[in-house]
Amino acid sequence: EQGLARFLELIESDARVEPTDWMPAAYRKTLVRQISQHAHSEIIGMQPEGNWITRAPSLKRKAILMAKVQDEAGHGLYLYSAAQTLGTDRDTMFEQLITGKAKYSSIFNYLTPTWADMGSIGWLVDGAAICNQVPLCRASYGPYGRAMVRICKEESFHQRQGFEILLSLMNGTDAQRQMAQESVNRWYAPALMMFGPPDEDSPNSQQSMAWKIKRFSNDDLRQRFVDMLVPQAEILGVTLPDPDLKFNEETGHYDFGELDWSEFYEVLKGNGQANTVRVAKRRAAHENGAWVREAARAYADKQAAAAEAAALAANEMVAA
Amino acid sequence: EQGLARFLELIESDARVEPTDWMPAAYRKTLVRQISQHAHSEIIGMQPEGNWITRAPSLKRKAILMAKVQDEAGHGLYLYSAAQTLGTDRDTMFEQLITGKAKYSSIFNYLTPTWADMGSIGWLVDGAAICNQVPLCRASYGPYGRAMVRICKEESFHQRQGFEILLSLMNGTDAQRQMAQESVNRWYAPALMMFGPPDEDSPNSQQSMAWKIKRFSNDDLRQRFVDMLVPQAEILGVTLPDPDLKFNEETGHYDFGELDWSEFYEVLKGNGQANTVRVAKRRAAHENGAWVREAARAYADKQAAAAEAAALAANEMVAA
Amino acid sequence: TEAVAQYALGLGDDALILAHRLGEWIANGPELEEDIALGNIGLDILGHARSLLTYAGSAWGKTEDDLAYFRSEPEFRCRQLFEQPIGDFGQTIARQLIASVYFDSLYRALMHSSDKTLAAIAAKATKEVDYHLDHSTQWLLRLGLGTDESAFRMQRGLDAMWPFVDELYRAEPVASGDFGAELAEGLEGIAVDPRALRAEFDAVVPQLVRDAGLTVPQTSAVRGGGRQGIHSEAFGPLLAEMQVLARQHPGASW
Amino acid sequence: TEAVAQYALGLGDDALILAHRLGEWIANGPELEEDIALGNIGLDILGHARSLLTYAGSAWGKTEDDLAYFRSEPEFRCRQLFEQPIGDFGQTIARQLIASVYFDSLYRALMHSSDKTLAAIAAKATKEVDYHLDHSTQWLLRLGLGTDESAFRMQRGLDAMWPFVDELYRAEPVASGDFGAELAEGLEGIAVDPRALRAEFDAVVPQLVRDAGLTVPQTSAVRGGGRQGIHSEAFGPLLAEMQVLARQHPGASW
Repeated sequence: EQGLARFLELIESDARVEPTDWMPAAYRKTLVRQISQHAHSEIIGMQPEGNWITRAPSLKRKAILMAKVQDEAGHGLYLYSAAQTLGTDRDTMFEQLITGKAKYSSIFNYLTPTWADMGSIGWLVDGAAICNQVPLCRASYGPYGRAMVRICKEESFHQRQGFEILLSLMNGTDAQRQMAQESVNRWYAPALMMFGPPDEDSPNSQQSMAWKIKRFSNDDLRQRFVDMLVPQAEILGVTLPDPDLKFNEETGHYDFGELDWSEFYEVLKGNGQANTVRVAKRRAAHENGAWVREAARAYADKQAAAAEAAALAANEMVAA
Repeated sequence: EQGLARFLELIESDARVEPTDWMPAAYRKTLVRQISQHAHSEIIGMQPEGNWITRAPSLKRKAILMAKVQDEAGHGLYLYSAAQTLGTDRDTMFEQLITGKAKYSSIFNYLTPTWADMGSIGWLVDGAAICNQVPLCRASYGPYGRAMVRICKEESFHQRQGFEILLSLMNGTDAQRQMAQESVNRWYAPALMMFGPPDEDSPNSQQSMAWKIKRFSNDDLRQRFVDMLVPQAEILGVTLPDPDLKFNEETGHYDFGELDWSEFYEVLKGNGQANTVRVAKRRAAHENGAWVREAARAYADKQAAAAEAAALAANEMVAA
Repeated sequence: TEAVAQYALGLGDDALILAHRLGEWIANGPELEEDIALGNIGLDILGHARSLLTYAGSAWGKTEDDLAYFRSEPEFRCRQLFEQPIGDFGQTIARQLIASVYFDSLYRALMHSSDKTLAAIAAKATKEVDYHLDHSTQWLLRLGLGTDESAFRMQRGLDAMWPFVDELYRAEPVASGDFGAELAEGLEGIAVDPRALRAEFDAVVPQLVRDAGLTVPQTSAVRGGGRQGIHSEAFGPLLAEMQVLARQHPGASW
Repeated sequence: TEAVAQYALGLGDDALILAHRLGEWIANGPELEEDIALGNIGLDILGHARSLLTYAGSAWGKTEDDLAYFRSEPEFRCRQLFEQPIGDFGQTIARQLIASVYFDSLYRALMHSSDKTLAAIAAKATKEVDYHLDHSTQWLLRLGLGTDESAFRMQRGLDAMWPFVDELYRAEPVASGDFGAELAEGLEGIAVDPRALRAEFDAVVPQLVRDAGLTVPQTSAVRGGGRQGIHSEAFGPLLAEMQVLARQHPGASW
């Protein structure tokens, strides 16, 4: 009971809960689920962009793309570390990912058939991620909040790069402009769905908000995102594919059309463009690398054994 | 002694020596070496052409090229069969190939950087092979001679296809003509060297000719090849890269320039463009396929055991 | 007609891309006999592709090569199963099994097409596909019942290819590009509705898989959309390699 | 000068193609840490490529992208080691070890070039290559001394890459295209003669290989000729993929 009082006090006062603090089992469980899903999303998110590294159309873009995909692997690592402070180890979480038991963001189950998708992912997907994540920097759980600070810094960099890719295309040839518009058409709605179902269909959100893991509702975040997007789309010269999108003088926000939530649930159920393929690819990489990890372990064991033997021998010499 | 007399009589009378006939150990050894080298050459020869199957510039050419490479695998199989009749089994020969102990034709240690090389290999390499092989159809060892009959039929088909590839290129754009000429420049001399070193440097040839395994000397075959080539080059409109090449009214043959035999011996020693790579690639295919072969063996064993058990059970039922 | 040409184009692209993948096995097989077998199967299927693309192109004044080498990724109509990488031998056999069952029922039905050309192409293909089906069935059993490793790999191959089965048996979105639509007008009696073939797959393949001591995969299907020009990630690099030489020499003959 | 530009082009192509191969590991590594490590190494080397190609191109009014995307196969100058497929992790480590030792001695020598630009590029690269060398040395030991399987694979990797070592240490055939020639006129004090670096390789690598419990390969060298535009068979498909998008949009900016 003392623990619970202390926990509620921390939450109340907007202070951080740390790994050594007592916390409710449900709080811990919610966090582990959310952080590991976020980590998995970073790992799986490497694939749709990794798809274009060998075909990037300029060396500068190739370097930026490689660096970005690297960053995602790094984010995955920080987040696994944050989750580990809650008592679930990385191997367990990774196993859940590659056996298809764990969820990750559905957005990465879309394909990237064109180069312009590298722009749309940066601008729309990373953009939505930032709207989601900036409030998470103040998440009540310390290690998570701190990981998010670092991640958000890099994500906003990625969003700018995505914007630049689209801008270059929109300033380019007709074929490039078409490529950009077609890609934005495909990514716009899925990006809006990244904030999750409408508030009335999102029962878990309430508790997360009470615990100050989540700070804003799905619909609030979505609105914030659309408001950010519209002026940027104007700069780019791309059309956002929503005929109902228009500024509402009264609310000061952009109204937008109904989203096709049946699509969202289809992808969530596993019937997206690439669900099975994404997981299978990471699993194949993991399986193909098993001998490497075993070798590293065996070598480390041998080194440790040799060091111990050397220490023993040294002791004996001293004793003799 | 009876065996030797019979053997010499067969050779003398241009009859065939068959597997069950007595034959000198050296005859057997020479044949195994020659036939297995020929088989290996077919197998390794799949690679320089296999290199272009995925990039063949028309579907017709792609089909022809796939069929050709298939034929080469088939030739390898006939020839291994012929060698097996002499008491050396295929696994042993194949093992010698993939461990780099056995030789194969040096010509396949050259690279195929352009599509035109598919033409040059057909026209020049298969052309030289035919000149070499047509006399082998009358080789004194029956299974070898008969294998060669079938092979020669297909090789002459391949040569014509190579000629057609070059002809299309020479009738094409400037870039295509250049590609063809550049390729012929690279393959001409190596093709001439396929007949082996000049007669005075080829001590083993004498014995092979006495045994009627070989029917013509290296230099005779090379001359025959050049005589065949010159008029075909004229039809193609390609220049054969030898300034000394000219018709000799007296001999009725084409004279040609000295070949760079140091190049020949370099490649033979293993220092060609692709020696190590060719063998390594076949070895890798073999190693990667080990599990498949093991599965096939295990399955066949299980099937045989099951059949035996069924037969036993049937017998018992009859007995009961 | 346009609808027939579009229909032939889709079938032709399926065959073209599968044949390309099979060509990647050449000189890489686990034994010489398989270099030959996979090559032969690839050649047969390339033959189907050529007939179908030539027929499709005849409606537009285009050759088989115009269609194979000078279309861009979204203009291709192949279903995604055929684009998947060859993987190991187990994965190749898994795809080949699925593809052969599909082609077998497809071409047997298409033999009765009122379109004479399609019927003739199908009649010829049927005989060849018979052998392909036998080849992959034999290997399914050998690998499934062979060793522990081969069973593991064969299962992994099936798991990898299974998500692409559903797309094969969806309605042909002919011409209109309408996904899941009924057979377009003008194709009654000409085209085969793949939905009608699904029962045969379900009757045959799961039982084969069980006979081989393996498990019928339970993975969900990918969305597909190959007939609408939506392709999987392995397809771009495949196309780059396949078309590179032809595109460097536009208008050339070979 | 032309000679300096040709020299920079050769070095730049080596780095460009190796970086491309390393990029193929992304999202395929045996663990996340290696996805990151191989990616970082690839990024460093891509950085070297960009500096060198930009410098080479400045002599001809060309950008790094003109050089990377709009040359054909025989116009590339990379040595063949860098073109080889990534293979498994053992093969990648084998190449990376050989490459890092080579780059390490090359860039340390090139720091003293009288050409200020080359010296500056080399000075920056040296620090990065230090880390690359450490990475591959550590893995050589881990794999060589780890398990039976890892020792087998590491040895196979070394066997596969060893034939390409010799070419690295042959004279640069600058400008003239003369194979095995002396350093071309105009490059004394500017370029590094790779032949002078061979002793270091021989002093370092065979010992490392033995320390890892492995055998120094005895295979003969391939003839090479990358600097003359002669490339190995893996290079054509690599180039097709690398250039496909850029070539579809000639003149476009990205």
